[in-house]
Parts: sequence; C-alpha cells; structure tokens
Amino acid sequence: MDLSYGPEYDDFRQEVRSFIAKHKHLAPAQQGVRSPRVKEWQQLLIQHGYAARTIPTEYGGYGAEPDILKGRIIGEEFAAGQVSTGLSGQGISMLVPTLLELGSEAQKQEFIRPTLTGEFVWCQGYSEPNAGSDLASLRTSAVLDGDDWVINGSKIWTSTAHLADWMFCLVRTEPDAPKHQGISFLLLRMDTPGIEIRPLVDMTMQPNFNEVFFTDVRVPKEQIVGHRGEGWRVANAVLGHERESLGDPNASLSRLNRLIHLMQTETVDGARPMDNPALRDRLMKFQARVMAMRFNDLRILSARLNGADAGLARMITKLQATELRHELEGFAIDVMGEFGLLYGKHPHVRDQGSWQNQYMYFLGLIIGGGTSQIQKNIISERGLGMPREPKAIVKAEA
Amino acid sequence: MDLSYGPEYDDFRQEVRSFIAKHKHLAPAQQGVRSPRVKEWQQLLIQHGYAARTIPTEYGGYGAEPDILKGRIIGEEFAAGQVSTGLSGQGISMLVPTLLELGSEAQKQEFIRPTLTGEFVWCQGYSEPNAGSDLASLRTSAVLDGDDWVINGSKIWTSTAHLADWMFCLVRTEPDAPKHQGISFLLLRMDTPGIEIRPLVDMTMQPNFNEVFFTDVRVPKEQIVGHRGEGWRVANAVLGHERESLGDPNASLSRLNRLIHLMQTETVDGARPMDNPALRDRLMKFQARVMAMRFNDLRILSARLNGADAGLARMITKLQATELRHELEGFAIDVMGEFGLLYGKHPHVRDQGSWQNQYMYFLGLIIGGGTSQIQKNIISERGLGMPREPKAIVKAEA
Amino acid sequence: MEFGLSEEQTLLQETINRFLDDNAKLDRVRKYADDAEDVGADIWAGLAELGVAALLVPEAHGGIGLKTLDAAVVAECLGAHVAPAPFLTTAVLAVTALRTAGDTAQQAQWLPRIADGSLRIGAALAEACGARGAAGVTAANGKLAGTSLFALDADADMFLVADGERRLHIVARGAAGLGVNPLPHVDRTQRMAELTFDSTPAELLPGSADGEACRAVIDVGRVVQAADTLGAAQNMLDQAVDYAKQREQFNRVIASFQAVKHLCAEMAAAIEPSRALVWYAAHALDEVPEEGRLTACHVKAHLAETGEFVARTATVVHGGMGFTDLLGLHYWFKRIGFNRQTLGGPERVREEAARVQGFA
Amino acid sequence: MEFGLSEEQTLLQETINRFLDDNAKLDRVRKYADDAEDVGADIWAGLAELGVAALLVPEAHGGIGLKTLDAAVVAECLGAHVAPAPFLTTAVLAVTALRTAGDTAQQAQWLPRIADGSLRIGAALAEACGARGAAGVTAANGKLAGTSLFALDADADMFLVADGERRLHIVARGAAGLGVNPLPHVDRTQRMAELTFDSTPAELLPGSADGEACRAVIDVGRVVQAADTLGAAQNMLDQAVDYAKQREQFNRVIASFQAVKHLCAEMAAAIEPSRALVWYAAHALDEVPEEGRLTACHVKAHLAETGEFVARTATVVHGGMGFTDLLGLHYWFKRIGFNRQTLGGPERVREEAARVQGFA
Repeated sequence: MDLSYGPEYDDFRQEVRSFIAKHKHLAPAQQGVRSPRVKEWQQLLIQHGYAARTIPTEYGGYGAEPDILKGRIIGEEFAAGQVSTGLSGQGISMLVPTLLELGSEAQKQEFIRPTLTGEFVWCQGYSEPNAGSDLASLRTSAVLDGDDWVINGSKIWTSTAHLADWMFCLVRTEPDAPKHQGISFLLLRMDTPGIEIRPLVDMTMQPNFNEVFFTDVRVPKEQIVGHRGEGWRVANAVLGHERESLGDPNASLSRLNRLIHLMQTETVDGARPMDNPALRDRLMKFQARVMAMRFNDLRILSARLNGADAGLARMITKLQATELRHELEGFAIDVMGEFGLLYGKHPHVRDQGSWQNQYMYFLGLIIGGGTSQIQKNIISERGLGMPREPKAIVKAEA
Repeated sequence: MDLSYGPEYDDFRQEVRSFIAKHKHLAPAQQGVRSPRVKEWQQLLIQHGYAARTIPTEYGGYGAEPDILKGRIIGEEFAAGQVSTGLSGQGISMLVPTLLELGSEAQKQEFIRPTLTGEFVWCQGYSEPNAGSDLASLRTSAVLDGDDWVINGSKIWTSTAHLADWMFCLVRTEPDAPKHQGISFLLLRMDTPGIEIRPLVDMTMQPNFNEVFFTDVRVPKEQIVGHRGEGWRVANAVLGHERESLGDPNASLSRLNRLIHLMQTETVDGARPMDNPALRDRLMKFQARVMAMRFNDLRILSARLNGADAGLARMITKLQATELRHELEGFAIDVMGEFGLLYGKHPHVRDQGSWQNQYMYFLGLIIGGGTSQIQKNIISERGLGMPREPKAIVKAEA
Repeated sequence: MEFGLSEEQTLLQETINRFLDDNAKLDRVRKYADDAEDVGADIWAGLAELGVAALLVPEAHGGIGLKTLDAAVVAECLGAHVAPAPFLTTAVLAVTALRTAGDTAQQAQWLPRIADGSLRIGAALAEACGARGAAGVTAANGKLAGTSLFALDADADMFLVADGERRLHIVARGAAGLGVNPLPHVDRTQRMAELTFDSTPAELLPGSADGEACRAVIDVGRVVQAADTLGAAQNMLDQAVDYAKQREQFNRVIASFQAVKHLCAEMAAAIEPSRALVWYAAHALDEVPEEGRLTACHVKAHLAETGEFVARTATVVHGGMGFTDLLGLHYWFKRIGFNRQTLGGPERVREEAARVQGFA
Repeated sequence: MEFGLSEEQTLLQETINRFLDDNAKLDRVRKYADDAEDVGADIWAGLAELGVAALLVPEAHGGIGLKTLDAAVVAECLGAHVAPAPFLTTAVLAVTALRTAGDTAQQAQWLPRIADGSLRIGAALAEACGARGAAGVTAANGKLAGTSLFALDADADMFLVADGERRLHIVARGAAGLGVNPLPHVDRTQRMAELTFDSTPAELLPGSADGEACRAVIDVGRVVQAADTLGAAQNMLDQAVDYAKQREQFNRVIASFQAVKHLCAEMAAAIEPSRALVWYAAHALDEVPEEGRLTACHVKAHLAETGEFVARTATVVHGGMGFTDLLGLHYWFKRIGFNRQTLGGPERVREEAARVQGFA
C-alpha cells in the first residue's frame, strides 16, 4: 500500500500548480462551447499538455505518452483550483479515441484537430426510443443510394444535439444480418437537410437531452468509420469508458461535505440537524459508503497503473456510485425538510436547488448508460461467471 | 369500517372465556403429541367445539358450520388465556381437509377420527433434495407391483417424521407423463420396512426436520388419495393454507412488545437502549410495519368473511411477514449487543435465546414454503398479471 | 366485522375517480403546473359540487358530516390523479380546526362557505411541525407578527395559522401587513407560500388555547396526506406494470423479465399493508381515539417510506421514459416527495410516535 | 502509488489460505465447534509456525514487526475459513496493548512468548465498548474487582482487561479470585467467557493510564474484525455462486435465473467497496494516524452491514440447503453475526465516528 505518487509526480504536480497560478485569470468561468474565451483556453491547455494530452501532435494534440497518474494529477489540481479543464463532451471523450483506434487516416486528419479545438462540436446518436437497454435492436436505417447513405429513423438522449455541428451515430445498414452485425457507424453534419431536433425535457424540468428525427437524410458514403456492419464493434471500443465516468467518488465526497455543512448550519426547533441522532446515524452510514467508494476507486486506479483489470471492483462502480449519489441527495432533502423541496429561483432555495436536481438526475443515471438491472446482469455474468439466461423461445419479430 | 364482531359473537366469546376459566386447569402445559393429558384435552375441546370444529360428527368432529369469526375468537381467547388449542400438526391442518375434499369414503372413515384424537400422528412427504422450489420435479418413485406400490427415493424437510405413525406423500407413479401429471398422493405407515429416518439439524442447531429414505417400501395400492397421476391436484387443494399461516401478525406484535420491554430494562453505559434515538427510530419503523401487517391481516379476514379473495393483500403476506419477523428478531439482537449472541443454557441468556433462534428460524421460513423469489413470481404473475417467463430452450433432462 | 371501505365509500371513490378521470387528465394537470390555465379552480368547483369540500363539515353547517376515512378515500383518488385541489388544506385542515377550536359564530361564518366551495383556506402549520431558523409567528392583541414558512395552498382566500404556542388563527388574504410569497418547489401540483405578518389582524380560534387542537389538526392532515401518497404510489405501480407489459426489449416485453417482475412485486408488497394502515389510521382518529395520534404518526412516516420506494422503483421500471417529461411520471414522483417533507418528515414523526408512547 | 496488497502480502495470503485449506477444513471446524477435539490448539500452533502469532510483535521481541494491513490479510483468511484461532485477541489486541502501553519488562516478558505461540492472551474489553447493567471492573492497589462480560477467547492463558477508567491490565488465568465462566453463544468458532474478579492480582500496563491505549487497541481490533467479516462474506458469496451453478430447478441451473443472478451481483457490489475500505482502514491506522480512528469506526459498522446482508442473501441463494447444517453455511452466518456485536455494534460505532469528528 503506497498512496504517494512518488517524486517525479510531485514535481509534475508542482508544474501544474504553477501553470494554474500563472494562467488562472485566463480561464473561462463558464463552459459554453462556442465562446472564444473557452477556445483560447483550450488552445493554451493543449499547448501545455493539459488537454488533448496523449493525442498525437500530427492531429492537433500534445503528443505525450499516456500516463494515468499525470492525467489524474491534472484533474485533481484543476479541480482544486476550480479551473476549467477545457473542452469536454462526447466528441473529445468518445469520438476522438474511436477515430484514433478505428478511423481511416483521412478521417483522423479531417476530424480530430477541429474537434480538439472546439471547431466541431459533436453529439452521439446511439439510443432510440425502442432501443435502450437493448441498444443493438436499433432500427434507424441507412440505405446506400448512389454515393450517399440515406438515413431514416430517430434517436433519443442526444444531449448536445442542439449545439452540435456533427453527430456520430449508429444506423442499421444490413437489415438481413444478425442484429449486432447489421449496424454501421456514420458521421454526419447536423445541418444536413432532413434532420429535426426536439428538446427532451426530463424530470428535472430541464432540456438536458434531445430527440433527433431523420427523414431521408443524405450522408456521403465515405463518412463511415470502419466497414459496413462493423458499427457495433466500433461503438463498443469506447462505451466502457463512459460507464466508468458516471461514478466519480470525489464528487460524492464533496456533496457529502456540503451536506455536513448544511447539517451544522440549518436549525429546526432551535437545534441543528446534526444534533438529531437519527439523522446523524444516517449521515455516518453515508460517510462510510462514500469512503468505501473512494477507496474502491483508488483500487481501480492502481490496477490500471499496473495494466491490470480491476475486475469486479470496476464492474460494480456504476451500479453502486449512482445509487449512492441518488440516496445521498435524497437524504439531504430529508435533512432540510420543506427547504429541500424548493426548486427554482428564490432566496430561500438552498444551494441553487442542486439537491433536488441531483436527486432526480442521479435517478436518471441509475437508469441511463445501462440500467441497474443490466449492470447486475453484467456483474453476475462477466464478474461471477454465472450463465446467461437460456435463450427464450421468442415470437417472430413484428 | 366496523371492527366489532357483533353481539352474537360477543356472546360466543363469553362462552369461550367461561370454558377456559372452568377447564384451564386441565390444559396440558406442553405440546407432546403422545401425552395422555394432551389427548384428553383434545377430546374435551372437540366435545365443546373448540377443536375439529367444522369436521362432520360422523368422522369424529364437532360438526359445526364453518364460521371464520368463531374460529378466530377461539384462537384469540385461547391465546389470551395462554391455553393450548389442542392437537395441531400437518395431519390435522393438511391431511384431514384433503381427505374431506378428495378422499374416498373408506379413507375418511379410516383416517380422520384417529387423526383428530391424536391416535395417528402424520408427517408430510413432499419436498425432496432436488425438488424444492420446483416441487413438481420430485423423483421418489412408486411402481405398482401386484397389490402394492413399491416406493424408492427420499424426502426432506419432514418435520415430524420421527414422531409420526403415518406419512402422506407425493410420489412419481407415471414416469412418462408430463411432470405435473405423473404424481400420486399416497398414505403410508412409518413403520413399514424399508423406511429410514435421519434427523436433519438446521442452523438453529435443532433437529426441527428430518430426511426420510425409502428402499423398496411396499404400500397397499388402495392407500392412494384420488386417482393415479392426480397427486399434484390433491396436494394443492390445501397448500395455499399453509403459506398463509406463516405470517401471523399477532405473533410479530407480541415479539415487538417483548422487544420494547427489553429496550426499557437493559442498560448500556447506564442508559436504556430505548434512550438511544437511533435504536428508537429503528423500533418505530418496525412498529409501523407490524401495525400495517396486522391491519392487512384484518383486511384479509374481512374479505374471507365476505367470501371474497383479498387478492394482493393475501399474496404478499408470506413474503412480507417472514421478512419482517426475521428483521425484527435481528434488530433485537442489535439492541442487546453481545447479550443477543448468547444461545444455550446460561443465566445470562435473555428470553431463552429465542431472538437468535427466531432470527434464524424465520430466515428458514423466508426460504421454505415458497422462497421469497417464488413468492415474487407469484405476486407479479397472479397478482399483477405479468407474463410468465418465456419457455426456455432447455437441455434434455439427464 | 368489516375491515375496509363501506359500499358508500366505494361509491364515493368511484364517483371521484370518474370525475378526475374526466377533469384532471394529465394534460390538464400539466396546464396547472405550467401556470398556463387555472384548471385548479375549475377542478375544485367540480369536486365541491360532488360534495368533496363539504365532506367533513357538519350537516348543521351545510356539510355532509363524514369522517376521516371518507376524507382518506378522496385523498387517495386525488393522489392517484396528482390532482391540484385544496382538499387537504380547506376541506380537512381548516374544517377540522374550525370544528375543534372555532366558536359557534366562527363555525357559522366559515363552514358553510367552505362546504359550498366558495372559500379556500390555506394552512400555515410548518412551524408546529418543526420551526426553521428564526421563522415563527407570535400573537398579541388580535395581531400576528413574524413569518410562517411553507404555508400550504398559496392561492387560498384565508389562512389557518399556528403561532408559537400552537394556537390557531384565521387570517384573511387581504389583511393588513400580510405578505404571501409563493415558493417555487418541485411539486407543481401543490402550491406553497411563505407568509409574513406585520401587525396583521387575525381571528383566534378560542378552543385552540392549549395547543391540542393544533395537534389534532396535524394528526388528521398526516393521515389524509398519507392517503394521497398511497393513491400516487398505487398509480405509479399500475403505470409501471402497464408500461412493462407493452415495452419490448430483447424481443420480449420487459414484464417477462424476472428482475422487472420482482421490482413490481416488491412495490405491491410495500403498498398493500400500507393501504391497510391508512384505512386503520383514518378509522382510529374518529373511532379509537386512544390510538389516533400514534397511528397518525406511523402512517405518515410509513407512507413516506413506501412512497419513496415506489416512486423510485416505478421510475426505474419505466427506464429512460420514466425520466423524461413525456409520460409525466415525475408528477407522481414529486407529489410523493412533497408529501414526505410537509407536516413532518419521517424521522420527526417517528420520534413523535415514540413520545406518544412515553418512549422518548 | 499502489492501492492494494503488496507481493509479500499476497504471498502471505496464499500461504495462510493454503495452510487453512489443509488444516481448517469445515469438518475440523465442526469438531472444534462440537467440543469433540481441540483442533483449535493444533491450528494455532501451525499458524504460529507460519509467523501469524508473531506478525505484529516487533523484531526486537522475536516477532516479524508487520503492520495492521498484514493482520487484516490474515484475518480475512481466517474469516474465509471460519477458522478457530486466537488471532484477534492474542496476536492483535494483546500485542497492540503491550506495544502501546506495556513497559520494557512487560514487553520482554510476554511478547516473545506470544510470538512463538506459547502464550494466548484473551481480551476483556466489552465494558470499554458499552458496559451492560452493573458489569464493570475497578482496579486498586494492583487488584481487580468486579465483572467483565463477554471476554474474547475463553481458553486463553492470560487476559487483557480494561477497567472502568479504560486502563489496561494483564491477569493470569490462574490468578486468585478470577472466575472464567464460558458463555454459550451462536458462533461456536470463537469462544467467549464472563470474567469475575475478586481481589484478583493484575499487572497494570503503565502506558494505559489516560485510556488512549485502550482506545487504540479497540481501533485495531475493529479493523481486524472487519477483515474477518470480509473474508467470511466473500466466502459465502463464492459458495452461493458455486452452489447456484450446480443446483438445478425447473430444468435449469438456478444460476441462470435473473433473480438469483441479481442477488449475487448485489452481494458482489456490497463486498468490493468494503474490501477497499478494510484495506484503507488498516493502512490508515499505521500510516494516516489522523484518520485512523474514524476509519476504524466506519469499517466496523460498514462491514457489519455488508456482512449481515451477504450472510442473509447467500443463505437465501442456497435455499433450504443453506438453512440446514449439511453444508455448514451457518458457521459463516454466525461468525459474521458475532463480529457484528462484539467490540461495538453498528449504531454505537457510528456514533463514535460522529464524535471523532466533533459532530456529536
């Protein structure tokens, strides 16, 4: 057990700190993907290797060797300094790694650099209204007509569709192939005629997501990544990464600490919630769970550093972390009572209504990105080696 | 809403009370099925209609019309007076109703009266080591050879096998029929050659159950109830009754009250457990659950009085009541700390170790008589109308 | 012996449900929630016509003179429909306060107007269920001063207000020095406001001097609110089962997956005993007074827990569709959440339950 | 950066597990539990030969001088095998007490004998974790009086005893006025006794005067006991998964039913973060002292909850077979139950965790 990062990394951390101290004034306060200030900041970060760190220089990155600890140190220090880590989003986190692994040289040249600089903003088109947990049953079709794919169908849960220049998406191109083998991975411009975007309001009452409808949308045939029918494999090259990112234990810790603050400052009948032993007991249970998830995360990190797979410790993360956050946010509402119900703009609203917002949003995350039910299937089958359900005698598909 | 039983029943309750007051001194203190005192008491109860109340007089019963409230009043008053309600056991609770419904006249004549008087003690032979939740897959076979069934195989969970004169059991008589249609319901004497009984110790470390092994056990062919292959139907005529009896909410209430007493009398660091707000909060949760189950039970009673089916209220009883009891007993152990661990004979042991014993025993009941998993299948399918799992493509049976 | 609803109560239930099926469809509830149209007044007028406003008002004052269990029946219907209606406040809390603590003149003045649906009285009782920070109301010489946070029914014509001694007062909306500041919160089907008082004239309900009337009002409110949660929870389960029977994934309706079935079974198993507890608690308030307060506390806390479990689980069964606004499932989710926190959260009412029994 | 076990620790784990696989098979544990054969002494001798008794003893006193995390590794192996062994008491609690509070002579006298496996010291600390009724020990002039309930390791040669001021004493089993009354309890793999003192000569550990040493001993004990629970829970999950893969019902192995799979997944999901917490809490006691007490409390409470959940769920997965004595699954169930209550139950240690942070 050694929780220090070692002298080389201590030096690196100092470098990061100096950079932040020196340039903090240039950092954008808000995330808006189109703001020039955000783009300039992103350029500066890439220059210094704090963004696009491991992307080859030929595609616009910094070209460093992958180093998990350095990546983590950057994350830690920027978080500590409350400074933006530059552009994020599905283009950078998902498409770029996908292209690096499976894109053609032309695609890499064309798409990676403008994605890194924020010139191309992307959205992801995977889920469909009837293809959620069973993503591979997606029905949006693309038919080759001359030099174009012609797309019809719809996508849902496309979070940044209304802001995006481009979409990377999965479409069914081989209707007669087995369902996982009939899918292709296409890139398309969001201003292509025939695309309609409708905001999708969720229970938080915010349009965090969109639906996207395709009517005879024509896309040049070379805008496919990988071969026809290989889309499932292409998409899965980076799917796992998304699932893990849902369970950041440091975010849970900072929420817990905020809750502790609330319990020490609010009063009910003249006493602080912290003075209520039943609430205190619940708080302590949460603190132990948050701790356990933090150390579980260190265990995963450690495994990655050793090039090993953390196995079950990794597989249970999404399930446990989203449920923990949902319950923790709900507990805070209990602590505040009616104050916890307030939502919207009003001086009485605590913490901008974030407890209610996150209580609901994390229920969404329990469901999204592989529901807890699907997670438990994965844990039991891949983690514990239990058999898949026997193939059912299914009715013929409608 | 009317929780009174009405004047007719108030009178009846008075009668029962007078009987108890007058005869209490004759009641046996212990349950031993072979004790003459128990048998005499049983006779007295039958005479006055407090046992075998609705069994026709021609078979040795009291011959009253079925009256649910009177039955309940008898139960309530005998419990309040802490007086034995006479013989119980699977012969009286399961076999007698079965014979009345589906036995031949000869079988009724032969078996009911001696069962009611305690001359015949019965055990039940349904479950097998490989047929638990999937009872219909039982393998113990009976082959007709001349005038006898010849039985081979084994049974498990036969609670009174070591005390019983007779067993009623399910055996496979039609090996080629579909599994539910290949079973017959036989009656056999426990002293028949070829029967071996082995006590089955459970986690409470008591031999509450037995295993029974059959090697070429010969049973006269007329000792079948119903026809060949009808055994599943015969057995299910009374199975439902057993499941409901596992969830007596009044027993939970009396355990809860005992626990309250403990919380007010034990001390830890000079304070009573009741003075610990975290424990008190847990107690209050249990109290609400016990209340809810008691009123749920009244709702079921009320439906039965109206000849209606209480539906979901009835179906959830076994699941909820056994889990509640298990958790309640476990909570009492938490309240007592190390005192709660003590088990066996010692002056320090609280309540004869019943908290540990029931904590484990009710875990057994969660599993037995239809595990919680099977209960949830039943609730969702029969109660909520959700479809059965699609038939699986199964491998050929070994 | 009859544990359950009478024929009249079943009929009442059917009548109210039929009315709400027609008049409080989700699209109308949405309009109310979005402040697009005041369907609330319309629904309340219709309910009043059916006698809902008059339910607990004595016949002598133009009411029907029914009991808490009847009110629970109505609340269950309202919760099932997430219907906006000042039933809890006007028809239950205010009527109970006037019946218990109002003098003859006050009863004669207000009860008939409540019964005919022309008077809405909100309820500012939050401080009697746990006063936050410096909030609280003091009364002297017929005037109120201070603040009451979280008054229920921001749109009422008058307010029932508990002061720091748990005495009850009636304040007209137009009274001098009264501020009514609506509070934005998650459940848009029930409106809440902060009330501020500055030498605000108020009429004391004289029978409330010892605080017991206030407690009795809260008891009834907790039971009726628990019934509202029960209705909402049952409806969420029904929606989840229906959705699961239609939704297909992996070439099967998801209702055929054991994981989904078991979630639904667990919801049913939580709801059924809760229903019996709601019925009994309502019955006890009128007929078994020695158990009334205890069961009122328990039903409030227990339904808060049942409700939270069902709200979450039914949403999960719906998958992504439960998270969106498309089906509007969140209206039920939020109603249950609202009922959990108002009139005393679960830890608080459990502690009160312990206190009632001398355990704390 | 390395969060996890070192190569040496993995090797230690393998060595202990191999030894226990051979020497603490369930049939031998049963003999111990049934008082049929003293396999306990035999197992402990073997473990001592492997250095387990000497693990935390400083090298200067003939020990190996390892740390809490190494002890946690061993405890996990012992829990996994439900092995009877006075590891927690002798090798952890007594050694920690002597190291922390013993003077040089005491250390020299006892530590080498612990290290070579020839001395077993039980631990009477229950009153320092919650004194029941009138139980408790007073010390004056080198003599103890009173009662200590629930001493761990009834078979020890000496006892570490906390008095009412949390000072620590060593009492020889043969000491005048000492009564050792074995207490029958559920977990037959760990023996417990009531100790009575009547002017019983005892040797004070001089460094324990301010009670802090006693607290430090309990901290280590809680962490090591949590590791024992972790091992037992992991083993129950392993047994459940193996059993489910073999057991057939409805023509399928039950491991293919979603309900059974999800129960197993939930157990794994509870165990994995618990393991990380055990490792960290053990590490923190030695290396992050400012967090040591807090994480010791949390790991004790959290593993109590994880353990209870897994013990119950793994039994349910086994169906009736889990309830019988045939597979002996209940030995693990009861070991987890024992660990939950001794050295402080979950509510108590959570309250201590709050107190450490100034929250209570």
